[in-house]
Amino acid sequence: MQNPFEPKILAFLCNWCSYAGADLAGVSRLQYPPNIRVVRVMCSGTVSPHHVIHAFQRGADGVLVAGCHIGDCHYLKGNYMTLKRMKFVQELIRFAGYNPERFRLEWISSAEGVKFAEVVRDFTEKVRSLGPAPSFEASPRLAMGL
Amino acid sequence: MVNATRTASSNPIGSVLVVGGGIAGVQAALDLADTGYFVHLIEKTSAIGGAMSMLDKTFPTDDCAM
Amino acid sequence: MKTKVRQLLEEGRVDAFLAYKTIHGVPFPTLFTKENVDELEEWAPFKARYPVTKILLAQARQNPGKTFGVLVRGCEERSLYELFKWNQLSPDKVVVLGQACTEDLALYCECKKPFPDQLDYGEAPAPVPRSRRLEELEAMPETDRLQWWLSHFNRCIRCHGCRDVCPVCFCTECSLEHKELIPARKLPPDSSFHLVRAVHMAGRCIDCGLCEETCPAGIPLRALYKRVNDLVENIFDYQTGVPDGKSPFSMLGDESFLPAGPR
Amino acid sequence: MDKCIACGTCAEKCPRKVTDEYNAGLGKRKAAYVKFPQAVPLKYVIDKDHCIYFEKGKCRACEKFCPTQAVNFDDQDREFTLEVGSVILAPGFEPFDPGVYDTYSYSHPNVITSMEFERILSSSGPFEGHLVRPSDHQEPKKIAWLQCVGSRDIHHCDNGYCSGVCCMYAIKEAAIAKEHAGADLNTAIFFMDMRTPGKDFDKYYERAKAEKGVRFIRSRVHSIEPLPGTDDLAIQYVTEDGRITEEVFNLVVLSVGLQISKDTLELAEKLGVEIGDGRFAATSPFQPVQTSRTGIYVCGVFQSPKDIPLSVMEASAAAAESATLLAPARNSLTRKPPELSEKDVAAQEPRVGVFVCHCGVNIAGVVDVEAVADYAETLPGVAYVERNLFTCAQDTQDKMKQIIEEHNLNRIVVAACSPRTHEALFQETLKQAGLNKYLFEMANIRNQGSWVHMNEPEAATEKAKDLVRMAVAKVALQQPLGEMQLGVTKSALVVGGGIAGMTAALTLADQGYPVTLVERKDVLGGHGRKLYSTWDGQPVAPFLDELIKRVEAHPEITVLTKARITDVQGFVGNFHTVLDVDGQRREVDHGVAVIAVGAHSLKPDEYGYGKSDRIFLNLDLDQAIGERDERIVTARSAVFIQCVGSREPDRPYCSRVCCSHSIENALRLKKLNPDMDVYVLYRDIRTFGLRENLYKEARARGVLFIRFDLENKPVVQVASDGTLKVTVKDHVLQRPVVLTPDILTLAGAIVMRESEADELAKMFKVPVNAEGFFLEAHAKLRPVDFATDGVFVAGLAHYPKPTEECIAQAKAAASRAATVLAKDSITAGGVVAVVNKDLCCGCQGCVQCCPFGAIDYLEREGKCEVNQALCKGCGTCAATCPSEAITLLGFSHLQLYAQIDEALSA
Repeated sequence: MQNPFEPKILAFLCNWCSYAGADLAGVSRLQYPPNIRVVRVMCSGTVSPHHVIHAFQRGADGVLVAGCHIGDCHYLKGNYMTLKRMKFVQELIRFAGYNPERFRLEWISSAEGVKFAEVVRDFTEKVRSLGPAPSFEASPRLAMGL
Repeated sequence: MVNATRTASSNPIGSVLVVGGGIAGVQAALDLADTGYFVHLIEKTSAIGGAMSMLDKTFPTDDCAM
Repeated sequence: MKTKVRQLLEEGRVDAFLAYKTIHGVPFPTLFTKENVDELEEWAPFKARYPVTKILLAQARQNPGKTFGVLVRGCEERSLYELFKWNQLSPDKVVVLGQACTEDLALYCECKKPFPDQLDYGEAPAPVPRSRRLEELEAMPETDRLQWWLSHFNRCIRCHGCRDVCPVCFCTECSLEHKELIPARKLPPDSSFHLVRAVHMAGRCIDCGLCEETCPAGIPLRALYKRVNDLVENIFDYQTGVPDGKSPFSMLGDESFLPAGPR
Repeated sequence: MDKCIACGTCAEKCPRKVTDEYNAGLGKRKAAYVKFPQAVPLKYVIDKDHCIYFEKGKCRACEKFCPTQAVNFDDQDREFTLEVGSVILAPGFEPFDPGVYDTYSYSHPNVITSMEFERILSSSGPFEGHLVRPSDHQEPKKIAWLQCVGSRDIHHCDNGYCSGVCCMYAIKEAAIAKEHAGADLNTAIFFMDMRTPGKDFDKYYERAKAEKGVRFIRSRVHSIEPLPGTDDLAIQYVTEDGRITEEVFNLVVLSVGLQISKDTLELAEKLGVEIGDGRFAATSPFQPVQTSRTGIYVCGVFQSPKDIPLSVMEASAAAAESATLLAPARNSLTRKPPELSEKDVAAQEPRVGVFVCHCGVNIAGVVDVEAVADYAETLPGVAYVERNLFTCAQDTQDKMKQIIEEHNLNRIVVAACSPRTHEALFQETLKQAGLNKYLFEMANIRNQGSWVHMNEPEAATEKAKDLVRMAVAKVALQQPLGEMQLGVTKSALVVGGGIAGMTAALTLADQGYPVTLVERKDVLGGHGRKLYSTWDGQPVAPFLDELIKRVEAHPEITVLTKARITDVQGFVGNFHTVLDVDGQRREVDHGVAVIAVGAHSLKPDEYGYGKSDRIFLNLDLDQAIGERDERIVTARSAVFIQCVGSREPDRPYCSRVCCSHSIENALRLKKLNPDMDVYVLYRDIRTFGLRENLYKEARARGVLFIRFDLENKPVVQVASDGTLKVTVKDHVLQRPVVLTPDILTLAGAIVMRESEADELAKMFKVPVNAEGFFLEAHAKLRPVDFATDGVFVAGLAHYPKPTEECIAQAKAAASRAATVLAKDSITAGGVVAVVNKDLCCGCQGCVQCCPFGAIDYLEREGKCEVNQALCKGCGTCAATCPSEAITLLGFSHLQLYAQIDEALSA
């Protein structure tokens, strides 16, 4: 029997809010799917479109970026940049032919353990329903039209 | 008139007792510790944070109180 | 117009003027100074598509004190605005003369503004507000679009021509050559090559189309960057290639009142 | 307490449920508990009053299950004796208990206090942020807020004062409730006066009204009646035009006021601290944090009712008072950490040590720790793997240190809990072992592993392996990060010679720091020169004279009048400012700067201002009354018009001081001539805090108050013979009232002249808001700091405010500034951004993106540079730079790519 599809989800979490929210989900023993791999960044503003594109190129089925709510940024306005960049990169991957629902931007505070678990559950199920991400891998065969 | 009540001793004790671990007590303690005084911060409950830690959001920016 | 150039040079308002010279019937971008200004007479307009502002940038970097004149089309003028905004060129070191594009070229480029603000030469043709190419692409189902792009990206021979010709690619080092981001010695390169470049075009691309014309593999890059520009305009209400404003990606929040630039 | 690892097993096993006071009584906790998940210190405690063992002598379940033997039932209360130089009282408040209102049905489950409602809204609250009402856990469709419960009330309680915060929190709660429940939610706030007299407060109020559709009903509600057969509540009220109306609500929130608890009053008595009006600590506007007893200071609500930013300001002000008092003893009792040497491992190949933690059964109960450890041994660069029962235990730290030295490890990974709680502990161990503390990474296999995948041990183990692999890959690319020490010029520049500026200067100078005080005009004093008295009637002039005298005589203060700043260079600890002093160039080096440039009074262009010498501004009236001006002495009637230029569409803020000022002057006129007819035309009377006494007294003395709307502003006519006619629509009578006063006073707005503020803001790299007031770093928590380190704000330049708040803020600014000046050096570096200048093309995309103004463009080189003293390490610039020429140390692009690659490689 074939193994059911388990999506690989990469999450960039800001240290002050969303990573703390993820920790709180743990303290509260909230259960969520184990498909997510977390990269801790100091501010969601550290996440560049390069990182998101790179993650998809390397085979992520979904990418989550989570930061403090607008106005709550530990660095005052870092997440304004996140909002701008991520909104743009989502539209860009849509135009490139990627389902934009494979990307998600969320604001999760340090008190929102419940929200974190919900977001992970919901996003994992969403990505699972979309199936494996199409390969971004270039192949010369395609180029030659074979 | 100004500082009329201040009768500074020439060799005072370089420590301060801060009563209350709410937002005001914590700020006073931090400022003093950062300016070279030893601080005793006392709080009657088991954690600092006071009333502000019970708030959901704060006015007028809707910032998360936590 | 040739008279104007001559005047600028003779009055010393510019140290050199960048325009075209016809050699064996082919126009070449050339720097005219007082000495060779007569050769300008041999040039006929509208024939050439060169990254003149990129050449201007290189000249300006080599000769920091000098003032240059340049003859620009609409897109080239837009690239100047961007180079000013991105602090690569100083507006007081550049004197602009402008020419309008032909209607044919405007249609071919699907150009939203086929003439410069500084219009000294030619009649401004009608702008082409919508891109049919882009509309067709947008109408395509997502999965087909991915395959369509991959089939094009897969022809990439990684010559970097798109970047090298681009008048607004001014970085000292290009992250397309960072092997951690785009693995080296891989042909065709990862698709992320093109997407990362598209990210860099956001708030910069002035839709001159030289990238696509240069690409030996015929990758429809212009469509990609046209879309990127539309996105920036739709999401942030920012128009690339106008004299005012700043790319939304180089400003913090909307309510930031922090002072700009050098002090 | 040292042994507790906050795993929560004790709470899980504790059989006793107790009402949770943190959730305002709406939820349950155990008798073994932590106050809230983010508690500091993060330690569980046993509630002695509810513990079964303490009640019945047996149970001890927590002790049995505690994996670290941290439970100690023998702990006793102990008494400590502390010798201190001063005391700061910050005991806070207790929310008013609305049980005494016998008509408000507070015993009904759906009549709750605002504090309870805060917990309902909170995602960490009893309903996890789901907006439901207590009785049936259904989503309410209609919620009412009742203002002034336990405030402005001497009938049900003895709280005559305004609590000063309830209007704001009620609007906030209604707005947030709508966000939670959607636009369908019907919210109504029943109020007397809407008091939102703070920075950006009115804007929020207007937004709540116009955009969010919160209903504001001006009516004092008499009673709340449970509706039989339902869980709903009926509220009867009188509308503004006098009709009696009834509405049914699903939930009613009582906006309870703040009051001083019995415990606090007892404490004050023990300390010999005098209690004043409203049972708040007695203070004077000129010494707002000084209690009646020398060396004891007060801040926060115990001083008087107030909101968070002012509490924080007073806290810093109290710290400044203590610091001034104890200045000779500075640094005498503080402890310095010992200097540790560091091995140079920068050039070495990575030798990674991985410590995998069992955390008792917290991790090992789910994750196959052995398998993870075995796997770690196979990873490139890993030189040593250790398994620990409790990696954070003290003896393990000693062992870790030994292992690092023995095996010559130069990078460390701990796979355990969260770096947010434990990184600092392990970094300390690295330092002890001679390693740079940044050569460290954690894999969070507990909070984000075993605890959240308890039923999927295999997947949790696989995830743990991935997390370890990611951490190892990241740490292998980590270089030691240097922290450098930058010198501090131990002196201050204070800009502005008004009350705020002079107070800030004195507070710093009294602590021994040299101050340069810069004033634009030729005299000191600023706005204070025009003020007659404080709101409680204390004359300002003698205070101001004394203040000026002290400033001018102070050996540490250099006063520069007719001085203007022309250029500012440098950064925290190291500013260099160029001044134009009466035509002469002068340069000053300073470590910090306080901006206290004040504001201006608006010259109104309405209500006939300037057309008659009988139309005054409050400041002019102050002077006229003081001089027993003929116009005043002979006047038989007087009118005040409020909100002149304030709370208007193009100036959407309240000037905060005008209500009190007008009423103060109205009372003064009444004292001068008790028969004078005095009218105050107002929109909301905003006598916040103890100022409510003024309002009460004014009404008692027969001052008449007539309310008007922005849509129906009073009309002033100046006849050719100079007589004044004021027409205003009376809300109660519902018809126009015509007044013919002998004198008319306009309560004009306090405004910033934008060009002035802008220029200074640019030079100091600090922001201003839309109205030209300087914008502090954080509206609540950093009210005197700027995002740019080393620059502080005080007084009217921040926002209109009365004298005592200016003084408190000035002392606070001095306190914050002293935190810089007290240091011999500023530590810079660590996790900061650096520009690789070889790659930088000088496009300056990063400069504008930096929230802290930490990036400079170097004109000569054509490159950008990060000032490490200002950089806070957010990395926004690194993500902006298209060339990736900027690296956030510790989170470099290379490290992030490595983590991404490893996360997806399995």
